Amino acid sequence: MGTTVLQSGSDVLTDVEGSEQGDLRTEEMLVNMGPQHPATHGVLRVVLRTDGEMVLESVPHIGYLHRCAEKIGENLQPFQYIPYTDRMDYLAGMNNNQAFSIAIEKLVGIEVPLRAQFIRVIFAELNRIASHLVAFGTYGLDMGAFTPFLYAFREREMILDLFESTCGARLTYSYITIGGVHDDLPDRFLEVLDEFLDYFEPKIDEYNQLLSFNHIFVKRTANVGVISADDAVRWALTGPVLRASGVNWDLRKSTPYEIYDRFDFDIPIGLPGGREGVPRSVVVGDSWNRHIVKVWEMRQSCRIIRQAMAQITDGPHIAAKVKNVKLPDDEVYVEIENPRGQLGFYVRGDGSSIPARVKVRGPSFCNISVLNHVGKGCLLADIPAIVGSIDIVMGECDR
Amino acid sequence: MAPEEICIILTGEFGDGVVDTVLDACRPYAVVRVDGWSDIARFLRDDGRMRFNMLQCVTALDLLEDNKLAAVYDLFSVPVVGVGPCATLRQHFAIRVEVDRDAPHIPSVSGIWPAAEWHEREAYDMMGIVFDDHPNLTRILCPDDWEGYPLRKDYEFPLEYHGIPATTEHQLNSPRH
Amino acid sequence: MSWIDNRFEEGLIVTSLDWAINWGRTSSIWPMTFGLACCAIEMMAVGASRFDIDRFGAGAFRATPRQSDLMIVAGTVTYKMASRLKRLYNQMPDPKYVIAMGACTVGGGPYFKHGYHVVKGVDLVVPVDFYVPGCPPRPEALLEGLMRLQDKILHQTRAKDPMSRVRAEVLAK
Amino acid sequence: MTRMSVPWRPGGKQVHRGPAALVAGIAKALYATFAPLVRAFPGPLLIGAIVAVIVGVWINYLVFEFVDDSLVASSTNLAGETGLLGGPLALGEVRAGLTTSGVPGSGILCYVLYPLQYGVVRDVVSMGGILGFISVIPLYTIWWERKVAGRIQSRTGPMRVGGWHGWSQSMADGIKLICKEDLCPASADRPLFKLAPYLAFVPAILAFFALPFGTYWVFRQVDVALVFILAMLGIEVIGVILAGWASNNKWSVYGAMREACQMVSYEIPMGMALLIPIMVVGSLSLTTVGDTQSEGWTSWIVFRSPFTFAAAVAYFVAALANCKRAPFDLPESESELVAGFHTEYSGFRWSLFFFGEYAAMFVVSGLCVILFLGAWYSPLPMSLADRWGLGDSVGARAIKGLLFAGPLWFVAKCVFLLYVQIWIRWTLPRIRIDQVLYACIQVLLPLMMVLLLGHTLYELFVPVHGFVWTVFNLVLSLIGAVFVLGMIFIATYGFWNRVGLVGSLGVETLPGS
Repeated sequence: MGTTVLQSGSDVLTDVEGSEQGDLRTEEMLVNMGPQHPATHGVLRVVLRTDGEMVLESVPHIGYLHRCAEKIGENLQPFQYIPYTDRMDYLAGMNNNQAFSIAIEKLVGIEVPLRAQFIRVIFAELNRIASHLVAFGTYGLDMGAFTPFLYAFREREMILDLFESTCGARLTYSYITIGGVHDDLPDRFLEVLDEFLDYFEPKIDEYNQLLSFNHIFVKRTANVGVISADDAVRWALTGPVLRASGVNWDLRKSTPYEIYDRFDFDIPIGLPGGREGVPRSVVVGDSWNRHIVKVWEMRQSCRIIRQAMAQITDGPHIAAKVKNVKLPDDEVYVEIENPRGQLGFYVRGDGSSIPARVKVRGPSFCNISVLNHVGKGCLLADIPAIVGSIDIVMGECDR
Repeated sequence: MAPEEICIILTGEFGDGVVDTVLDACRPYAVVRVDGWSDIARFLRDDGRMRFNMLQCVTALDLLEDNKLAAVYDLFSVPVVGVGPCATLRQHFAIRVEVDRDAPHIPSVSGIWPAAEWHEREAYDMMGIVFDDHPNLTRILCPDDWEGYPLRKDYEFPLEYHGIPATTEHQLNSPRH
Repeated sequence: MSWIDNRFEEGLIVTSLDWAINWGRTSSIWPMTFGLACCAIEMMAVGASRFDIDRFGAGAFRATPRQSDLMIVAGTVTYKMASRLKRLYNQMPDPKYVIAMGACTVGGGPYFKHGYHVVKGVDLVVPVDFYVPGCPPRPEALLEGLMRLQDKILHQTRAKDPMSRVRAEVLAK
Repeated sequence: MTRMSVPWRPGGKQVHRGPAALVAGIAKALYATFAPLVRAFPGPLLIGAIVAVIVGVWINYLVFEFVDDSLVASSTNLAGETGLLGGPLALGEVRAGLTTSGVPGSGILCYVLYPLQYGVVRDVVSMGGILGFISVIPLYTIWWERKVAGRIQSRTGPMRVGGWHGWSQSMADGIKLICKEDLCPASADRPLFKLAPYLAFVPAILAFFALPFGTYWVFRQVDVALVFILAMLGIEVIGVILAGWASNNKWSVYGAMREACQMVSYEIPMGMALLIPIMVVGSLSLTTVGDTQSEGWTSWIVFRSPFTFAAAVAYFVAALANCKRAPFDLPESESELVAGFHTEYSGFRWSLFFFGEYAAMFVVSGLCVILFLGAWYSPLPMSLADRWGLGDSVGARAIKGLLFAGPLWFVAKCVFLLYVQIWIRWTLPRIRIDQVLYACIQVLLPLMMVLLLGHTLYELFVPVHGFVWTVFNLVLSLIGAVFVLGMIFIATYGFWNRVGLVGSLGVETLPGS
């Protein structure tokens, strides 16, 4: 940011080295991208060592949004902690609520009613769509196309309307709670949802035409920041980043939680170029694949929602009163498939109603750690392309 | 493979290296000795029956009553085409390493799972566990000049940081933790 | 202080000048893209199609503090970020305004008690013109904050040391 | 809405004495009269102002033509008293000249025309015109860009400022920017930092001095106008590089270096593209080039041969790159370089960069219009005017000026090209720097060489108005017409269906509403 370039705060910057190349002497430069920079999606700070436009090293620095979520988890009862999970991955609050609720339910042993599970699936998938829409739009923004961002937000507003009609909040829902969901669906909810899906599904193709298959966009993202499947697993990348590298791993399929085994859906994975309409310059694991996997996932989410709408049953929406529930002296580690990857909650009880330890495994935290490994030798303009395609949310990265 | 079998294999291979196995928990785990942890980690990753190729999470625990710190490693094996001969297992297991609170040193596994690098930095930042042979063991979330390890149970909240007050009168009057 | 402020004696010309300049400043408040956390998403929503802050002439989000008039601190300020925030504020040219958006920036919000790393209100770091509470505030609330800010700007004057008159009046009483 | 009460603004009346009371009274009366009018009818007033400008421009056009035509005629009638414009004609002689041309109202008109025979007066008048035009064009292009962007993005854009569709938005921005603090970073190179915006802004204005808006509508009739304008556009890059260097900011240096690479490489294909129409006409004078395209839209140079058609497209691409418009906006790309070369600039100095950029946009569009798109001539052929029997009377001139030729047509075409630039900007992603240079050096430059050679051979071997020539001409003209009509159709369709495009699902259909 601006003149914060050489300002290092508490972080130590190494000296700039010069290198002799024939007659022309070039100097390497340390450039500080962030923590306030339009391309860093919040407050990520990347220290770049550049040689002209070439990036030799890109070291991510995080922690500018460290909000002590784990400390708070050790001081509050689980049901009080639900609102804080919203604020971790603030683009996918429903999924975060769901992960924490499942962890506590598993620890305590609460059976969730079937209707609540259906509602959870519907809302988790809707939020996945909303989150991917933001990722889609902001990725266009990173690439210099402003308009897709606003289209994505326009559609997202419709999903937020649905959320609002159900739980009253636009962003931080605290709707999915321990033992079920907080309220039952409002009247006519499913009709409006159906209308929305009818409206939204054709839009996916439209946006692909506008952005994803745009020639310039493909040129900018294809073969940029390639992560091999081996690397992806070794760095514990999850979610669309892992799947774009060609690894068919989605917790909804591989170890189904809730009732995901009842639905029929595909897992989009990264494809090499030249096949199935994929542009020729694309390789598995590049930024374009990371982008398009999210787009296809929106379609699969629509499929899941439609099936859930068809199968939903009547019944109670919450199991029982869960306030002041005693947590056993035990520990649990639960992961679910968040829009950005696998969100894990480690909860350890000690017999009281307040957990002894809550640990959050944020997918963004692991995903962004690979940046330096990937970003070596790319151009300066590729750094936004890589960071944007990894699609981080600093809230859960720093927690 | 079931957790019981993993534990049997581990105790068979390492004997004393495995201190304890907890199988009746919500999520079974084995407690291993600190000095044997590197070998066990390499075995868990490379052995054909294990293939834990993905380190998902490193959780640092503060066991104040035992005067110990612990690190819990959550391991997954993810089927990847092309990594090793039979990377088709899908299993989940956890390893717990306990160290003395006064000299918390654990060998780093970032050479075995690169993903551990940041997790270990976070554990160092939050809980003060020192991971030996870590390439860059610095604070990751808090600023470099932060004092104390926030997630320890006996952590004292700072009263100010670089001139910015961290408390208000209201907060001073009400107990923390 | 901008070059034109605090220069003239109060009078007819200054009053007309005030009207024109205040109108200009009111109608073109360019915010800085300073999204920190959850509220940043709502700030983006304010810029997007449905709420469209551009209607008020405030839609030109500038990435550099040098060209912006308004810093919407949207999200939790942490100690690690506080020095950067102050620096960015100092880099903005006068006249500059700050809107504290969301509970965290108003006073620590949900992180007040156990947030060892959270600044308990952005007004401990930079001066704040308007507080928009909410967690996060709805876009309408931010628009309301913007309109309050416009009201405030409309009542500014270029006249020399406006407080001296008030002081004299207070002393007379 | 409750207004804040501010203590230091006294609620009581201000007392003025003596002359001040008179001035204050007049000002208050004027304000009381006009403020309600402006508030009540902002739209009609704006439209009225635009109409007034058009009428004024048109009258001005007539006046200039009369001075040239009538005075030249009268001065030769008067036995070559003195030269064309330097010659001091007496008032009576002007009146006599006007009367012989049969102008109504020559008694009053001669007082208007009399000073115009002096070169200085004419220069001052046209200088005022040009400066006014230059300040109005960026202001309204910016406002228009925000409105078009809003429409493309299914929102409204500025709505509040000034009342009707935020028409005074840019003026408010301008006032605010002028009153902002004039910041110069402590570590910047002060003199260069302050000089740079002017170096970027002034050349763009200078280019207007040689840019003809009509046959008589040019400040200085430069024989090498094209070269002059290209040179002026080339100077702009120095200002940008200085700005990047003097700011002492790494992002600024990146922006400046990118700008330098981009400008230096794209000037070559741009210049080569402009050589082709020059080759057709055989003159570097823009007025001459423009006047050869008077016979309707099929006579426009762009439709002359496949090579000129391709050259026009290539020129437009190169021009986009030359004035840093998306998708070539790398020097100021927001998502990579924060704000590029103007990262450290604020207030008025920054607005100079902006003015320069929009003025340059207009100049490159103007060059495109003059050299390819029929300059100031309408799609109707000028010979039609003769066939309709339009003479030289005032009414006939008026019809000619509106229907066949005139600065209004020139400005309209430029505005259309500006619209295309805006449209592209809000649709396409940005290109990477290596791709920008690749596109120039590996694609555009060889292409231009082929086009240049091809067009030379085409002119040599294909007989003008022969069969092949005519077929190509007609086909290309049709393509052009379909393209333009299609764009107009899309824009109109989007406008009429602007409500429908937002989507069917509204808040009112939600449960609980």
